[in-house]
Amino acid sequence: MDIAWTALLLSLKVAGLATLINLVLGIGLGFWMARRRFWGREILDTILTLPMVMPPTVLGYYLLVLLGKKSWLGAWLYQHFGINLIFTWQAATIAAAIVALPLVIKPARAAFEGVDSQLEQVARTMGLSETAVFFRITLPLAWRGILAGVLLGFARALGEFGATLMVAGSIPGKTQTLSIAIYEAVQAGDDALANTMVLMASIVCIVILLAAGKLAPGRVAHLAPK
Amino acid sequence: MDIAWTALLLSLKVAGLATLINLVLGIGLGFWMARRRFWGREILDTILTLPMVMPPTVLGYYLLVLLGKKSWLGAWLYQHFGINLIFTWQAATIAAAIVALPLVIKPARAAFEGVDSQLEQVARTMGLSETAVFFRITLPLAWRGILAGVLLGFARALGEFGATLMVAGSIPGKTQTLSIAIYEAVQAGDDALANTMVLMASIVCIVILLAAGKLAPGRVAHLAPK
Amino acid sequence: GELNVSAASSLTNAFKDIAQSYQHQYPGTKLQLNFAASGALLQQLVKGAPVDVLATADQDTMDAAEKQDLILIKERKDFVRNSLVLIQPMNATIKIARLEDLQQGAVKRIAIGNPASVPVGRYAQLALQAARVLPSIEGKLINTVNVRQALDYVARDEVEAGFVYASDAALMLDKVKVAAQIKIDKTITYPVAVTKDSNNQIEAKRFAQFLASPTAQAIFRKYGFKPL
Amino acid sequence: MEFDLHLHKTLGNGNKQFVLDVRLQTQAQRIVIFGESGSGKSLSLQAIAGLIKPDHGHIRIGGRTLFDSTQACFVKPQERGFAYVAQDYALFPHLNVQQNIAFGLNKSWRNPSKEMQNDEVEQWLQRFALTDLAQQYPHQLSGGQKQRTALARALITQPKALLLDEPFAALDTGLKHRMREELAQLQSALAIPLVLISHDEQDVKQFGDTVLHLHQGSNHTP
Amino acid sequence: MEFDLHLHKTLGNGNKQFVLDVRLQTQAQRIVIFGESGSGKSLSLQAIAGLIKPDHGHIRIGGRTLFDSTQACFVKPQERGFAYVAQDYALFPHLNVQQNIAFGLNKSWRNPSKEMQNDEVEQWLQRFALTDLAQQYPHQLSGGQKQRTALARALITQPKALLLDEPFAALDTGLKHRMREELAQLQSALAIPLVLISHDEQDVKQFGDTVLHLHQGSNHTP
Ligand SMILES: Nc1ncnc2c1ncn2[C@@H]1O[C@H](COP(=O)(O)OP(=O)(O)OP(=O)(O)O)[C@@H](O)[C@H]1O
Ligand SMILES: Nc1ncnc2c1ncn2[C@@H]1O[C@H](COP(=O)(O)OP(=O)(O)OP(=O)(O)O)[C@@H](O)[C@H]1O
Ligand code: MOO
Ligand SMILES: [Mg+2]
Ligand SMILES: [Mg+2]
Repeated sequence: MDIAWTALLLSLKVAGLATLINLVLGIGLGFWMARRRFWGREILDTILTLPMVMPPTVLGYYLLVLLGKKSWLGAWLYQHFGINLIFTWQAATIAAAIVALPLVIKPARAAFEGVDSQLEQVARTMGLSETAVFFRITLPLAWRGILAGVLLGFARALGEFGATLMVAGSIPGKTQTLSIAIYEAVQAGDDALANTMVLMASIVCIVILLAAGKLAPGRVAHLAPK
Repeated sequence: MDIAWTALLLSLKVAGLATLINLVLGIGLGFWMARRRFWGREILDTILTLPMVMPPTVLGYYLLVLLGKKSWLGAWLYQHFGINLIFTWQAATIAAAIVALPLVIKPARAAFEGVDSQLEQVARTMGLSETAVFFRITLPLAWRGILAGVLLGFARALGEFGATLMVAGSIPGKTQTLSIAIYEAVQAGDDALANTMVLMASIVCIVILLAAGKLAPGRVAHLAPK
Repeated sequence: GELNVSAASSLTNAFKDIAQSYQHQYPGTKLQLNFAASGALLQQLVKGAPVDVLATADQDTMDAAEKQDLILIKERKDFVRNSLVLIQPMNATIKIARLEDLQQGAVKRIAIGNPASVPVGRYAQLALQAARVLPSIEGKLINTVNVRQALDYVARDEVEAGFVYASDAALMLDKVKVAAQIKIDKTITYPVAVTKDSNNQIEAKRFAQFLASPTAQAIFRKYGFKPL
Repeated sequence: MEFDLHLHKTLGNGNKQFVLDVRLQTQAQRIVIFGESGSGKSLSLQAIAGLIKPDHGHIRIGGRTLFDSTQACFVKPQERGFAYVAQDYALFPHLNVQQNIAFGLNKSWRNPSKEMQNDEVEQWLQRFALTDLAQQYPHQLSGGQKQRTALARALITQPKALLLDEPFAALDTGLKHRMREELAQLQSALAIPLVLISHDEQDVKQFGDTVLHLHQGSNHTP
Repeated sequence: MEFDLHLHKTLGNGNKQFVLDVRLQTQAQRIVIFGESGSGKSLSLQAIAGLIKPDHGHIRIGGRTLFDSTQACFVKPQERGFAYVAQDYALFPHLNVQQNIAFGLNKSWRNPSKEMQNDEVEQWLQRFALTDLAQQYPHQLSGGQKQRTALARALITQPKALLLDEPFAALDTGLKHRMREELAQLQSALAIPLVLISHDEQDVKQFGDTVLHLHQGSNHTP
């Protein structure tokens, strides 16, 4: 069971950090695609969805190609900073973030597009900078839709194992996330351990999602039956 | 390359059908959770997210437990209808649908919650039944958000392989989807074939997503800079 | 110091035990075990993963590593043997004793690792070819991506028979029974090697040698492997 | 009795509450609700339309009981058959002007098509000077154009009663006059009950057979 | 010259176009824009506020050039410092009344807090009879209450000019009168330009030092 706890903590660290990254990237890219009209916008949107279409293991393989010491990026990192990402929890985080990113961008974009631009305009007439308008009007009004995506992304990051296994390996206490531990338990025929860990993951996920759900405002009532 | 084409067609059939199922289920459940207040609603919402948290392989393992000949469901299906789902493309469809369902429900719920209830009220005063109100007001106004989720779900279904592999096996021409074929090519070290198939999957996905994106109305302009 | 050991998934249980004994004997060393399919391990190594010791489930993968100049050829050696078995669900009534028995009509599905990527599937294919039954049962074969998936199908009664290693069958003796030991021309041996890039080659060698020690071999036997 | 109303409803929570308590019995077919801002005019109209359900009381119009708390009777808005125009118009943003106007003509599961042709709709477009705008969407309309669209959308349905929340507030004097005439004609042709909310003396004069004067949620001193 | 305007803008696509073409030069500080529904009043005001950019022409107010197509000059709405009240109020739905009113007081990245205390806000709440409603959200307000909130939100910012789109349309006669006085006082105290859209003769009388009379997008025969 010690394995399970260690793996759970690692999973939370990895998924949490990946979600944080995706929160920033997803909101940024989602907003950008909602507001800027540029050539190839829809194509870019679609390409950003592609990580979903690939089997995670295959994605992991490409990541390995990208981050490994034999790639120019990996080589550069290694030469200048002595960093080798393969077999580190940082690599697991990158994998989880990439896999979950589409889940955050698409709903975020849809949410931003749903914000009434007149409200932003009025805020502008009051002398607010674009950044202030974003944080005081756009983001709060789009928040419900964004949060839905972020929570999905968190769940996905927590469950990710195909790509993670490839780039981070499965080193107990170092890169063995809960998902990988569950997978290995199933592979090793240890159903009891696997079930326990699945239950653990589920409970943790439920608790976190429920808590995070409280961050969304309720439905605006308008004329809802009183 | 024949393998690839057969696998692609199968993948499209499986992912398409799974998406159709999820469209109905996702819209239904999303609407229900957006509009009915009942005890445990948030908990149910969270539980419906759980398929995302489990490694797909593990989910497939549970599905096998559920659908296999040894389970009561599997046994019942077999005795009464002579149906054995395991190793069929129908099983692959079920797996893909379950894996992608959370991606459809959550954004759909958020979208339904964003619809101004006053508009529905006004439609009711004009004598429209609840169903008519749903199809003429609620659904069109929520459509953008729903579509975002459905497209994500389609991509996920297309990319699914962990759970599918477990319940449907990898029988060329019968249950070997493109994702599984890609995975096997990578495993077998046949990078050229794998890359070709990844490219194929990506192009098909891009084309389908772009086409489907046209189904979404543009942003309502309001006072957008003219 | 730290030692990164990449080992094939089928070695998972045995290597975890062995690692403990090893660290008990050499307290100065911290072993980091990384398990995955042999093919995945190779890919990681090729792309520059910091691996000191590589242990695969088949010779082909190790050959590929050797060809790409990733390992010290001198330090490559086999350390344990496995055998191929044909298994049936525990309570199966169909009688299967030889490969030819797979041709009977009652046998509808046979689980086998995908020969393209799974070593155990390649061995099984060789055996079927040698017995000249392959063409007549080809339609019954269910390809799996690893040996565990084949084992699982048999354990769940979804297939009538399956090919696995003796060490895998030993994990589930309450759900599967061994119908036949399958003899093949090749011996199924597991090779281990020290990598070229290892910056801890002395300890890596010591661990590779430890696998041949009586302590390690006893553990392997416990998990259904055979001595060389 | 044409109108027999007793509406009681408490709104809001904790620190700030609003109590609506309206009683009215009249033979008149045309009522104007009058009163200062926030006195409960719109809420009363929504209650009559069936959009909010009073805590207790009753609503009887033209002899038909639409709500009665003692009999646990509540007729749903879809069955009341009333034309309701909201103070903020509530146009359907995904439908253009003529689709909005034609909305209530069919009760099926499908919206009228963008390029629909319908004589009745044409007539209303003309009557309310909207013909040129038939293809425009709500966000492309001026305030007064929105209001006229909302009015046409409600009136076209051949309703059993007209419930209009300040329907002329956004119109210029000329239009206001013209629309008022249109409404008066329609009402007398159909001979149906009319409830109109207005701040305009002219409306009170023209339609106020009975004036319901609200003050802080009530038309009587409790 | 207090106002020197030349606004030209074509809206809409293909089949139906609306052409706005307004010219005005006046020394007066207070203008009322008057005209039938759909004549381009709101569009003109939005152009002055900087929310839409004319295709060509210029906007000069109080000697300051805000837009000039010949010089490619366009001052952004945030830099104009004008108070703008939209015809449909455009209240922020996620903020309560006092947060809405306090909105423009700070330009930081954070909204005022729900339970904020601010003397200036208190004053405006009182002046516009909104004190009791300070904690309510826009969807819990009556039409007139929304309008007053929008007005207070705009006026509190100590603007360089007032741009008001039918700011009294939803108010009853009493309130209308009171608010009109408040506005007149404020305007003369600050001595800033005022542009008011109204259909009300009374407004024209009180604020119409110059009346800009629009007809089909224009105030002159081309
Ligand atoms: N959901 C709600 N919660 C609390 N109070 C509410 C709610 N909805 C309306 N009110 C209050 O009820 C009162 C009456 O509102 P109503 O809309 O009926 O006013 P009105 O008479 O139509 O005014 P106006 O002429 O300004 O439109 C207002 O004071 C308003 O603040
Ligand atoms: N985005 C748009 N596309 C096309 N036409 C538009 C658009 N926005 C406004 N219009 C048209 O421009 C004209 C002027 O609109 P504006 O809102 O300025 O009218 P207004 O004078 O304020 O009328 P009201 O008194 O009814 O508010 C209207 O005919 C309207 O249909
Ligand atoms: O131990 Mo393996 O490489 O999964 O056959
Ligand atoms: Mg009202
Ligand atoms: Mg206007």
